[in-house]
This record gives sequence, structure tokens and C-alpha cells, in this order.
Amino acid sequence: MGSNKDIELIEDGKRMDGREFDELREITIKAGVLKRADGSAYLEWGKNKIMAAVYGPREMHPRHAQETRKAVVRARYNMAAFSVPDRKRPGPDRRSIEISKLVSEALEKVVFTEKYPRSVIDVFIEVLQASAGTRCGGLTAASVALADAGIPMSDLVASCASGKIEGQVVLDLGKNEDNYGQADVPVGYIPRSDDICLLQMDGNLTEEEYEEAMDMAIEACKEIHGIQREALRERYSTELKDENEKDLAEGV
Amino acid sequence: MGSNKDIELIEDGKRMDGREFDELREITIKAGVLKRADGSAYLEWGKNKIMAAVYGPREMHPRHAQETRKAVVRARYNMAAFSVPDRKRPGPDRRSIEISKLVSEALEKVVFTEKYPRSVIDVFIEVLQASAGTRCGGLTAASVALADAGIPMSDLVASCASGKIEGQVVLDLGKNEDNYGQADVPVGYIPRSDDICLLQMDGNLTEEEYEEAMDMAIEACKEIHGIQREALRERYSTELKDENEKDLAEGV
Amino acid sequence: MGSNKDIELIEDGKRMDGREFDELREITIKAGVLKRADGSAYLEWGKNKIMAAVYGPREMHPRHAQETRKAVVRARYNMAAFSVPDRKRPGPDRRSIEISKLVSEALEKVVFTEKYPRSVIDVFIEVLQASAGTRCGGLTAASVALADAGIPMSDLVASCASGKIEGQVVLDLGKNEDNYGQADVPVGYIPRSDDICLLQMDGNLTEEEYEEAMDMAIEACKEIHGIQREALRERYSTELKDENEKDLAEGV
Amino acid sequence: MKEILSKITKDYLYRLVKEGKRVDGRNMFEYRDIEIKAGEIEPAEGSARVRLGDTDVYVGTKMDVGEPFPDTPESGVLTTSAELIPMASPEYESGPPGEDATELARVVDRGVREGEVVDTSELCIEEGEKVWILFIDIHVLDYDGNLFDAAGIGVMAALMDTVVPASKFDDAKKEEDYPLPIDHVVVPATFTKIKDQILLDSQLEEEKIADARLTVSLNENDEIVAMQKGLRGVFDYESTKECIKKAKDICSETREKVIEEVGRENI
Amino acid sequence: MKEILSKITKDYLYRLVKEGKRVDGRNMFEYRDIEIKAGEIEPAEGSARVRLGDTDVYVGTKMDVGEPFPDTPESGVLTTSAELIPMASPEYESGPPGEDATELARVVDRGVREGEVVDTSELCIEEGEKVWILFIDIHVLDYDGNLFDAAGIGVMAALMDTVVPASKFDDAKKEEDYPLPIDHVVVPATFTKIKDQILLDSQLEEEKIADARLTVSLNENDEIVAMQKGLRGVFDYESTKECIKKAKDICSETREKVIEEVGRENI
Amino acid sequence: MKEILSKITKDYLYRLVKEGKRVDGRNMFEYRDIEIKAGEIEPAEGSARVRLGDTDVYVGTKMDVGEPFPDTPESGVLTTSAELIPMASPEYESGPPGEDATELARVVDRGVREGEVVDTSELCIEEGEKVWILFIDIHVLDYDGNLFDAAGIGVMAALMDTVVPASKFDDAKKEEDYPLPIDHVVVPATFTKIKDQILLDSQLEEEKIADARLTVSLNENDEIVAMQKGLRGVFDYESTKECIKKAKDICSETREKVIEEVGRENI
Repeated sequence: MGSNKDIELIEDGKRMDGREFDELREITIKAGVLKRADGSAYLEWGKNKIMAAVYGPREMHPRHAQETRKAVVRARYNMAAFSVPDRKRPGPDRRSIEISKLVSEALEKVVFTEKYPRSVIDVFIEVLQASAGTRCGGLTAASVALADAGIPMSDLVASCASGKIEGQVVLDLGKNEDNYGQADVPVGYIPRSDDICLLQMDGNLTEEEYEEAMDMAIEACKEIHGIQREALRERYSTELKDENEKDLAEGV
Repeated sequence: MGSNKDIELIEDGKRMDGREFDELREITIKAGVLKRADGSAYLEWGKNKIMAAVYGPREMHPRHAQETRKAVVRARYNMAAFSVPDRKRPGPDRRSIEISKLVSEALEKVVFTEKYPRSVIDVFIEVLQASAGTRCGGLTAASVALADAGIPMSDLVASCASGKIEGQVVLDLGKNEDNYGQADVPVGYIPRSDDICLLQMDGNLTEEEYEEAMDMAIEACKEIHGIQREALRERYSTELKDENEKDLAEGV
Repeated sequence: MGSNKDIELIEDGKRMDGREFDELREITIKAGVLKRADGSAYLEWGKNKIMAAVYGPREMHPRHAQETRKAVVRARYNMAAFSVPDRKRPGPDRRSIEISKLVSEALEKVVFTEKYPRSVIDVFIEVLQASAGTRCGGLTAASVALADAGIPMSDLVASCASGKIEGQVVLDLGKNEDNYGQADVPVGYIPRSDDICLLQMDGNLTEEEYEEAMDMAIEACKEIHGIQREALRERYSTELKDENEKDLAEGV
Repeated sequence: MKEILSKITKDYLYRLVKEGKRVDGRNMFEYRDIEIKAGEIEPAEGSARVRLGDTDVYVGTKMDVGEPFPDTPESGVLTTSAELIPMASPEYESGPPGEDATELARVVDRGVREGEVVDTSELCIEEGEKVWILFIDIHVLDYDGNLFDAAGIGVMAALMDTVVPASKFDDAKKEEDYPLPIDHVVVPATFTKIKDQILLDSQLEEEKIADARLTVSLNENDEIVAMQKGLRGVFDYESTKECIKKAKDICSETREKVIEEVGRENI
Repeated sequence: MKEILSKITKDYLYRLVKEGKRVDGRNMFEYRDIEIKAGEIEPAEGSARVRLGDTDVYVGTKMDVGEPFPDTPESGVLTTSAELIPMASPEYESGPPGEDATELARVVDRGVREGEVVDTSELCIEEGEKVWILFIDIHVLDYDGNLFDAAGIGVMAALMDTVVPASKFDDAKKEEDYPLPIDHVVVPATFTKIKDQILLDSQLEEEKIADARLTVSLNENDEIVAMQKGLRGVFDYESTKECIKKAKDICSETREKVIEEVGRENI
Repeated sequence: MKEILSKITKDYLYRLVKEGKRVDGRNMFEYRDIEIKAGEIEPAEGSARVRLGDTDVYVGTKMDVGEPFPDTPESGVLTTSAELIPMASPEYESGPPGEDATELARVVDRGVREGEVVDTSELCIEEGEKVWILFIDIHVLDYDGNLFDAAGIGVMAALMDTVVPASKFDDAKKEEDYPLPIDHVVVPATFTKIKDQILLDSQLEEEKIADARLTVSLNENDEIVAMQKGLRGVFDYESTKECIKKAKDICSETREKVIEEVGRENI
């Protein structure tokens, strides 16, 4: 949460971009967009543009990082140099190292890792354009990319942040709200098991505000879960269509 | 040896901290102070505060650094960021790389390395507060930590510097003496075999001054050797006491 | 090609150092100048001073870089810190990484790599004094060092640049010509097979100028090839002489 | 060199937890002995050594004068680093901070930063030109579990022990050294979940079998200023609420210990 | 993790080439579908996404104010980086740019620099003191062959899309943002040689069996501004001449596509 | 890739030493041929190439204008680096300087620094603001033993060959180039101990079986300005005294060779 400049974030009971307090920015997800990766998903979330790709399960290198009874889910979150107003120096910084760790941990629970001992499932998240909420967007896209790669999973992880601006608990902070707001609570949620697999918070919240924020975030995650499933459905139907067309073309 | 500012270091035949020319600063050593390490020692020497820990013998990684007929003694000397007036950037610098090398070399002779082929004995020295003479302090503490770890050794290495201030050969330079003196001679000494295992010198000494300095340093090392042995005796008796108390508690 | 300052490069139909347009700077090569390396060559080319050394074929580390059916030729081009007017920071920069790659690629074709599967042939090029054309000089010296190491080769690679200054195509740019000229075309050439194994160009050339530049460079490479062979002949006769003298000395 | 507990040890630990017991006999929400010593490191502007059972952490602060960030020209700069040196555990390796050290530093840093512990506006010397840079260094000497709390407590104590070395820098706004301006006292409480049991202050073995970890940092008004879920397991929502409730009493007690050691009245 | 084609695949590819055919039915000197989209990345000063078949490359430019190099006090500074991120290929690894990424960045950079694409004298704000620094970042998302052309085309389009953010920097010479001054439109054409056959725009499999690679960058006057031979094979002199001849038509067509997308009239 | 001598070679070498002989027939305290050539590297401010038998070392100095250290505002800055490049030995690897190169650079550096070879007060241009930075770079091309002496001699010669490039920097105090102000001529003598035998200037094989190494650096008044014991063996006190005594004559001879080559009278 940034410095407390006199930036107005709420006017007439609405947020500056016209959203209700519990309203998400627009989210679109497209699965299967890269050729080389085993699975991929492209997500736009408000002004965020994020690509996620999955390779694996494949042999884990270095060897000493292998786990004998399960696959390791290894996520790498990265921002393109041009994704933010001030050019980001290439290479991992402390923020991206932490996010990569949290996303790895958040995804592991839904993947049937025990099916692939000694393997690694690599998840790459590239933020091409950043506008608040990239870790939630990255985690959401990564789940879809995992499914697109055919990795057996118990559920898709959906992720969304809530927070506080001008004393008001709101959903899915935009850029200014993130910079000048009072609290940010990124949540990763597994609908089927009703579990929280990512949880961070910074700023200032009372116990009650925490609960309000969490209720909002969980509700939103369920909505996002629908968008994720729709993206996968779309993907399969396209694939099917492609094959049908191919069949037709080949005169079958 | 630093710049020759007009800093007075001797007054009325005594050093500014009241010491005689051949007097050590106060030294206390406590062995067995860390839980995780196989052996450890905490040393205070004047205002120096130094922790030494030993892990091993354990398998040497990387493999190509293994020696087929003996263990490698690998010391790592490190200063905490807050141990010096100007914050030290974390990570090894050229000074600490050199000291680590010299301490490794100084310790190897007293360890029966041939008992543990292909192994490594790791020695970690952390300087928490630095005030001239940390390499000697580190080497002295490391010897005790090695003994505390139960590593078979032919003797303890004791270490101390002598030097020259205002034309006078003196023992165990303090911070100002080190900064504004004329020579510094760190010595590592093995009493039982009367051998010198660490020797550096910088500044300006005549042949005669060198001998005077060495005589002083070797004498002091013998004294330090006594403090080291006392620390180990203390440690064993405590251990014994602990066990007795445990026996009592358990009603034996 | 540098900034277009008003630097005169041609006067009275000659270049500022008195050379004709198609004239090389003076080149001398001496083979077998280092003891430790398996092969070596020292080259002076105008004001360039370059040492090349070869180690191998030897086992390739790291293992995963081994090729199962052939040796890898791995060149490393490096400039000494004092080789240029502004001190060069030690360690590889982007320029030297690229040159190392191109030299590796240029040499591979002439080496019978299939004779040494899983091996590496290391080629080290150290620029001690740089004055335009160091990559060509390095490649030229490296070929001789390979031959000196007894590596079986189909031919020696000869290398030379041509370029354009004041609208005129010329051979072997000198320092000012390189800095203030209009184009530079480094060429690596294999006389026996009439093949081009290194080719770069930057600046501005028409198609016709390109051909003129290439004709010049190839002709010069043939001349350089002669100097290379002469250096090797010299080397072998010296070796022979050495052995004869030794025989005499030993009274054989 | 990851340490792995034997199956027997694990089973034993799981059984204990199931019976509502801990290896060292503590209650589920009880800390090990906490020992806080401030001001032991002279060259530091402030320092604290915290022992949580056998976990042993040193924190030192250093201050320097430098430039502010362009977007906060009137604020001092805070920077927190953690080093998990190989002395502290056979699992730690030499080299730049890995992901564990990075997470630790960042979580503790957020507690300080988002909790507005330090009044950074007071650390401005000349707007947009010169501000105090505050370096917080966490140095772990012995790792026996729950670094987050040991480091968090240590950082809070070290900050309260910190004296701004104004006299050393002739370009500083004030001439005499003065205590670092502290606005809030933030301390963390870290819970782990083993199977369905939640417990405070895991020691090493417990941490090794833990599914998930939750750190909650509270200020003196019981407001949450930072949270972080860690490890590869999950929490259910209700458990997170329970942790927050428990954290209130726990943090309150810890906070008292810190204040007692550092003895500042102006908080 | 170098990918190796099976012997069967290789033999099949060699046979095709011998018969003058390509895996996807193209002519020897025909590009795959080229898709250029400029301006999709808002935070960038300029951007372009280029798809060459399935090869997918993003290029973004960023500008900042900084010091000129001592030997060119009146010129802005250009710097080009390429990242071959592990998302793009199972062969790419995390970490600092390797030799492939370095060569790619440097070849594209020379095309821009030696081709005098940008009028860097216009990027001087205060001689010897302040100039614009132009960062060009090449980000490869999907690697299916011929990165040199995808990146080269992308960089040209991104530069033409670039607006100098003069209004964001109060120390800049001009007050309003203005288009980056472009003097020349340089695009590359990259040929590979497989046995004795030369072909344009290799897709991945072709690149894997290629002996040598030749990139030729031409400006709108058909002048050569940069060339680079790559890979461990050789070209004969005549082939390089042939490539240059072919490149004229090819680059001319590519150049039109770029201009069409970016729609600048002042070139 | 550590080289290991065969047992036979070792035994042979040990036997030789026992009999008071050396592989190349030298006396115990005799140098191999020393060849010193100064001024061969034009772009350097000063340079020297030293061959000690087949050991071949280049030293170059470069000077630049920069800021002094805060605690020595009136002194120029000296910095010494050594590179043990893989050209010089199959044991050396690419990459940043390892512990051997670091020790070499630091020991040579101390000889220069503590021996007050250069009058650094003369290298102050503007107190606290601008001083000369003197870079000393040691570049080893062929490693056949005893780098400490080859480098130490080379550095001394290169310094005496150095001309301060005052004319190149318009901000320097003087207008014309002038010789680097040299106060003392310091050279090292490096002894190794094999079993109970002490010898000077070990070549490679001797170095490989040596127990310990002792470098003694003396100035022209026979004062010791730097010493360093190396390797994993020990010296007894008497031997160190003996080395110092021997070093006097040895260094005196070396010093003459350096002065003869560089031909400075003002020493």
C-alpha cells in the first residue's frame, strides 16, 4: 500500500472506474495459445495481460531437487521489461522470487503430483502488461494452462484480491486503488474443497474487515472459476472443430 | 595499516586502553553454544564477538572437489552486515575470500583428515561485532568448535596478532592501533609441534622487529591455548552435569 | 561504425598510415610459444597483439554439453583489462560472448571433430593490445594454435576484414578507419574448400560494394594463409633444431 | 541437502498431534522460552538477539544518508534483508539469499512497512534530495523452527533500540543523535497446521511435517497489518479466522516482552 | 536440454529439401504468415507483437533520461536486449541471456544502429549532459524458428510505434510527446542453408538440420546495413551474393507490411 | 580439473630434494631465468611482461579520475586485480577470480600498498573530490610455478613504467603527463618448503609437492613490508627467519634487474 496522497478513489458510492465495491474488472481467458508449451493460457484482466505456459511433467534438473515420491510444481513469475511504466530490469528480483514461491505452493495442492515421482511440472507466468493484481491473474491463468497441458488435477485454483480503500472494503483493486489504498488481500481458492491455498495481506484491517474482504474474495473466486472452466470448454470444442474440419478437408 | 593521521597510540609507556605492550585484550570462549551445528564456539575478544560452527565430516559437494584420501577442511569467514561501523554488504568480498582460504589452510594440519576420505569438514565463522583481529579470533574459535564437534585433532590452533605502533612492537592490536599503526602480524600457532600455520604481515618491520613481534605473538598463543582448553573442559563438565541432572530428574 | 566526425581517412589516394586500399597491415605469427597449452600462437597484426592457446581434445565438462558423436570446439575470446585505452572490466561482455560464439562456429568446420566424440577442444584467445580487427586476428591465430596442438584439420582458417571509408572499399581497417568508417566486413575463409566460415557486416554497402569488399577480403585471406603456414613451418623446423641440439648436447 | 525425517519420527509426531500433545510438552498456543536482548551489537545503530527455544536470530540496523525514491521524496527508505547462513542449519547453503530467505525478509519487511512502525516522514532530511536509509539485517545463527516470529520480534526490538546517528553525518538535519521515531509496535504470530491441528511456534520437527503456515502481524490496536500463508498445504477460511482471534492475546503478550526489554516509554 | 530430431525425421527433411520441397508446402523463398500488431502494450513507449507462423515475439520500447556516452555527447543512447525465456521452448533455461540471446540482440541491434534507423541526434536533450536512453526489449514467447526475422521486424515496428514521453519528464527539451524520429526502415531477411539448398524463414525443424544461417538487413534504398552468418556450417561466396539479391524483394515486401501496420507517412 | 602428479614423479621429486638437488639443476636459492620487458603494451599507462622460466605474466596499469575514499580524501586510489585465465593452465577455469587469484592479487597489492611504493598523496587532484584511480591488472598467460614473484616483479616494473595521463583528462591538476611518483621499490621473494628443505622460486612440479609457501616482500632498505604464508603445511619459526635473511640478497638482485629494465634514476 502506497503513500497516502490525496487521491480520490470513491465518488458517489462508486469507484473511479465506475465499478461497484464488489465488482470484478473484466476477465477473459483463452487456453491453448502457444505451440511449443505443453499447455498454455492467455489472460486479460482489466489492463493486465498475462501469458501462462506449462512444460511437463518432465525430468527434474538438477537431480538433487527431485522428490522420490512426487512431482514438484515449480512456478516462475516474470515481468517483461516493458510491462510497467518504469522499465523493469530483466531477471528475478525479490518480489518475483517471493511470488514464484507462493504460486508454486498454491498450485501443488490441486495437482496429483504423486503420479509423477522425480518429475517437475514447470509453470511459467509472463506478465506482458501489469496493472495491479498480476499474481492473482498469473495464478488463475496458470491453473488453466495446467489443465490445458492435460495434467491431472483435483480442481482449478481461482485467485482474486480484495482490499480496502477510503475505509471501504472492495473487490479486485485497480492500479490507483492498489497504490493509494489501505489494504490488499490476495487470495487463492480451491472451490471444490473450499480451501485457501494463497493468502497474503498487507495494509491495515480490523478482524471484521478481514472477514468482509475474505467473503468478497471467495465469492469472486467462484465466479472466476466459471470463466476458467469456460475457457477450457472453448478450447476443447475448438480442438474438436479443428479435427472435424481436418476430417472434412481430408474427405473423411 | 591505515593512513598516518596524528592519532596518539602510546602515552606514558602504556597503550591508550591501558594495556602493557605485551598484554592481550580480554578473551572469553564458550564451547557448544549452538544446537544445529555439530560443534560450535562463541568467542569475545576485546570488543570482537565471533561465532564459529562446524558441520561434518559430511559428504563433499560438489563431487569433483572431493579428495580420495582425506577430508577437506573448508572454512568460510563472514562478517554480519551490522558488525562494522559502515554496513558491510552481504556476501563474500575479496578480503573474506582470502581469510577463508588462510583459515582453511591453517586448520588442516591439526585435523586427522585422512580418517575421512571424500568428506568435507565445514567450518563457519561469523563475525557479529568486529574490532581488529577478527581473523585470529575466528581461527581461535574455529579450533574450539572443531574439538566440540568431536573431530580428531592433534592439537588446537591458537592465533593472535602482534604489530608495531609508534615504533614500538606490541601485542594484539586494538582497533585504532590497527588503523593507525605501522605493522600487523597475524600468527596461527600449534603449541604441541611448535609450528606456524598462519602468518601474514603488512606494514613495515625490520628483521629485528619481526623477531620481537613473533616472540610476543607465540607467547600469547600459548596463553590463548590455555583459554581454549579451559573452554572445552567447561563444556564437558557442563555436559556431564546436564546428564547428571537429567538422571536425577528421571529418578535414576 | 562510429560517429561521423570530420576525420580524414584518405589523402592523395592513400590511407593515413600510407597503405594502399587493398594493403594489409603487417602480420607476424609465431607458433608454439606457451608451455602449458597443448598448442599456441602469438600474433601481431598492425598494433594488435593477440595470444591464442588450445587445450584438448579433453573431456567435456559439464557432461550435458557433450556431443555423442563429435568433439565440440569451444572458443573463448577475451580482452585484457589494459588492452584498450579505456580499461576494460574483466569478464565477458556481450561483445565478447558473441565473438566467442562466432569463432567457435568458424573453426568447427575445419576440425575433424568426429574423431573425438564427447570431447571438447578449448580455444582461448587473449587480446593483449587491441587496434581494430581483433576477431579476425584471434581467429587467424587460433587456427595456428589448433595446428600447433596437433589437432587434425582439413585446412587453416584465415580471417581478415574489409570495409568502406570515405566511400572507398578498403582492406583491413585500422583503428581510426574502424571508428570513423562507413562499413566493416569481417570474413573467415577456408582456402582449400573456398568456403566462408565467418561473415559479418555492419555499416552501409551497396550490393556492388559488398562484392568488391569480399573479393578483397578473400584475396587477403589467401595471403594470410601463407603467413600461417610459414609460422607452422618455422615451428616444426625449430622443434627439429631443438631436438638436434639436444642430441648433440647429449653426445648422440 | 534437504533433511528428511524418518517415517518413524513422522508417525510419532503425527500421533502426538492427534492426541493434542507436542514433543516438548507445550500447549498448542504456547511459545517456547523467548529471550530478547537488545543493544548487544555496538557498531549497529540498533540491535536485538532473539532466542526462541534454540532458534537464535540476530537483527542489526544500520543507517546511512542517501536519496529518496522519486515517488516518495519526503520519506526515509527502509530495506530489509535476511541471511540464512549455512552455520544455522545443514540445509542452508552459501550464496545469495534463496527463496526462503527472500520470503522471510519480505514478510517481516511488510509487517514493518505496512504496519507503519517507523515514522519515515521523520527520516527526511531534505525533501527529494536527502533522506535516511535504514538497513535492517536479519542474521540467523541457529535454526530450530519458526524463523518468522524470531525475526519479526527481533526486528521490532532492534528498531526500538535504534538511535539515528545524526551526529556522525554533518549533513543531517539534527545535530544530536535521537531515537528512531516509532509509531506502532507490530509483532507477528506464526501458526502451523499439521493435519487438522493448528499450533503456535513450531519447533523444527513440527515445521518439517507441517502442511501450511500462517503468519499474522498485529499492531497495538489489534489491527492486522500483514499476513502470509506459506508451505504447500492449505487452510480453510474458518481456521484463518481462528488464528487471528488467537493472535490477539499472543501478540499482546509478545509486545509487552519487547517493550519491557527495550524500555521505551514513548510508544 | 537440447532437443534432437530423430534420424527418421531428419532423413525425411533432407529428402524433402533435395526434392525442392518444404514440410509446410512453402516455396523456398516464401515467408510463413506474418502477423504484425503494434501498440498493444500500453506501458511501453512503443510495442509490436510479431507472429511468424507459430513463432511469437513481443518487442517493447521504454525511454528514460540519462547521460550520453563520453564519445557521443550529442546522441541519444540505444540499448537492445533479448530474453529467450523458458516459456518459449523446452530448450531455453532461466537465467541471464546466453550466447544465443546475446547474438540475437546484437544482430538486431546492429541493424537498427548501423542502419541509422533512429535519428539519435534528435534524442539529445542537453549536449554532454542529458539524452534520451532508448531501451529495446525483445521477449520471445513461442519459438518455432527464425527468431532473427521475427525480432528484427518487431523491433522496426515497435520503433515506428514509439512516442517519446517528453511530457513525463520535466527536464526534457520538448514539452509534448512526439513520435520517435525515424530515418530509415530496416528489415532483415534470414536464410538458412540445408545441404546445398538455400531457404528463407526456416521453421523449427528446418532450423535444426540447417548447416548455416545468413541474415541480411536492408534499408529502403536496398543498401545492406548488417549481415551475420551463423551456425557451424559454411556458405560459398556465390550463395551470399544470391541471398543479397533475393533479400531485396523480400525485404521490400516486409517493409511494406511494417509500414502498413504502423501507418507512418513521414518515412 | 586439478592436476595430480603420479606417485612415481612425486617420489622422484622428493628424492631429489632430499639429496639437495632440483629438477632443473638449480641451487636451492636460485631463480630461473628472469626476463622483464616494460612498456610493451601501448594502451596501458604502464606495463611489464615478466617471464620466470616458462611462467609468463603480463601486468598493465590504467589510470582514471574518480572520487577518493571518504577516510582518505587526499589520496589516490589503488586497486589490484589478478586473472588466472584458463589459457595459462588446464587447472584454471573461466569465471570470476577464485580464491587463488584473489590471494595473489591481495598479496601483491599489500606489497605495493604497505610498502608505500606509490606516493598516493601526489595522486590527489582536488581534496575529497577528485583523485587518480590506479588500476593494476595482472594477467597470467602461462603458469609454470611461482606466480607470486612473477606478478610482484611485474607490478613493480609496470608501476615504474607508468606515466600519469594528465593531458588526457582536462580536469587533472597538471597539464602534462608525468611519471607515476614512486617512493620505494618493493619486490617479493617466494620460498616453498618441501619436507624439510626450503627453496626459492619453485617451478610447477615443485610447487605441486610443496607443503608450505612463504612470500617475503622487502623494500630497498631491507625492511619487510609484506609477508604471507600459504598452502596447507606449516613453517617453524626458525625457517621464517632464515627466509627473511635469504630474501635480503635475493630481493636486492631482483630490484636491480627491475631498475635496469625500467631505467628510472629518481628512485
